[in-house]
Amino acid sequence: MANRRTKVLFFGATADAVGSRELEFSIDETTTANFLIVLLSQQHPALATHRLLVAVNEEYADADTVLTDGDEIAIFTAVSGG
Amino acid sequence: MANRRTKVLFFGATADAVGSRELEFSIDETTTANFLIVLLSQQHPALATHRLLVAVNEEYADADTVLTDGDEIAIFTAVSGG
Amino acid sequence: MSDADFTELTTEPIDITSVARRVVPPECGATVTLDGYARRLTKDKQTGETRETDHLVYEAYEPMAIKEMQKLVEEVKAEFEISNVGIVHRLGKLEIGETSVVISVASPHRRAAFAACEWLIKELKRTVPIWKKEVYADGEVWIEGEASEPPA
Amino acid sequence: MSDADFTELTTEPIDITSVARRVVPPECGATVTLDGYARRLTKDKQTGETRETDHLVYEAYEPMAIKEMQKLVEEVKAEFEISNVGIVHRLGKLEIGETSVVISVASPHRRAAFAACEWLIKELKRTVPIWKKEVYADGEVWIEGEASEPPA
Repeated sequence: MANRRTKVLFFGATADAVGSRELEFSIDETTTANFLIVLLSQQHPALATHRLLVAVNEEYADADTVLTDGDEIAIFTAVSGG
Repeated sequence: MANRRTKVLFFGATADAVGSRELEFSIDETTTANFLIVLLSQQHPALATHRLLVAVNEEYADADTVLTDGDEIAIFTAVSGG
Repeated sequence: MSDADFTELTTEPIDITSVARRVVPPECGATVTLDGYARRLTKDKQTGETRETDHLVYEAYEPMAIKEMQKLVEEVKAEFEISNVGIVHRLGKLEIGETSVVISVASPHRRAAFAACEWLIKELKRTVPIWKKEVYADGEVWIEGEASEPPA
Repeated sequence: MSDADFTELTTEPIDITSVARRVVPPECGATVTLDGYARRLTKDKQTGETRETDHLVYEAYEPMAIKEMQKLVEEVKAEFEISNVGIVHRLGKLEIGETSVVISVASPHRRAAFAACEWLIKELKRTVPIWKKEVYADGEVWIEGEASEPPA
């Protein structure tokens, strides 16, 4: 149980909102991406002003996905390349 | 009536067929582009092996168009630019 | 044709980037560009055989070709919601891989730019008096277009 | 993806011509290229006001962006009869007028190239994790896309 960790990446508007491009979190076997978003939104209310998308290990994922040890999460706004 | 003349231009396959890029013809008030094509085809049978298009004064025209003094005719094959 | 549109014939190599850039008005965010180029392998339409081309030669009835290209620009701007159009066609001898034609369309809406560019190349191949000669190791032939009657 | 396809992110200026040329196989005679570029004037979607941009900054989740672009190439080649595809997206700071993205599609049939290129830019804007920041004289804003739910 101990030492499960997940890396969370931020880009663009979400990086500005949390003031960081990468954070690490301890997780347990029930932690979801959405749980981390709620946690982060409490510390950084600007984050909650955006509609957020989630990727787990470089693939789009549902925010309810349960995370596992070593996962790389990314939290970002709707993409605007092109 | 005298001295009505028309310039006839050839391009690509038609220039090769008649061995010239430009010829001048005397015309009367009934001369059509088609008449010139028939005349030229007798002298240069290779011309008759092509389906020919006609332009009069830089505009597509019917081969039956009656020519007038000073007209610039062009006789060429279906275009193949691009 | 507005001042921002252009139709040109050139015997110099064509740079796609600069054609695409010249059609851009400040409010547009995208251009669609068609470029054709001299290809090495062509299929004979009668025999179905593949021939290897050494180089191409393009020839135009220049003043009429410019007029016909300008007509296409007028028509496409009347028909589609686009900003600017540029058409540049190469003439003379082209080595394999060199650009023969570039058509660029700038538009506030991508869809119109794609549709307009596609229409322009189709019509250019049908109406603009330019001819292509394919030169092979053992001969050459002036390619004749597919139009079955004079363009309207 | 075949060896002739490519998906790249670069902080260097993009040359449209060279992207268009790289997708060309010997049997194809035309490429269709979409290029987007940094525009000076943009319209605010909420207020409808026109704003003047000083420059742009593009940022990507790079490994995922490459993966998503590669998926688009796989999909478009399964769906359309095309030969090769190249996608290059610029990252970092872009001055006004600089190219942000180039998508080139080579195809034996023009129609498929137009359709495939149009599909690719639509999907790239929807799925590839790249973000654009518009920097004005008096502020800046990260643009958020229109996707109302995560890409499937």
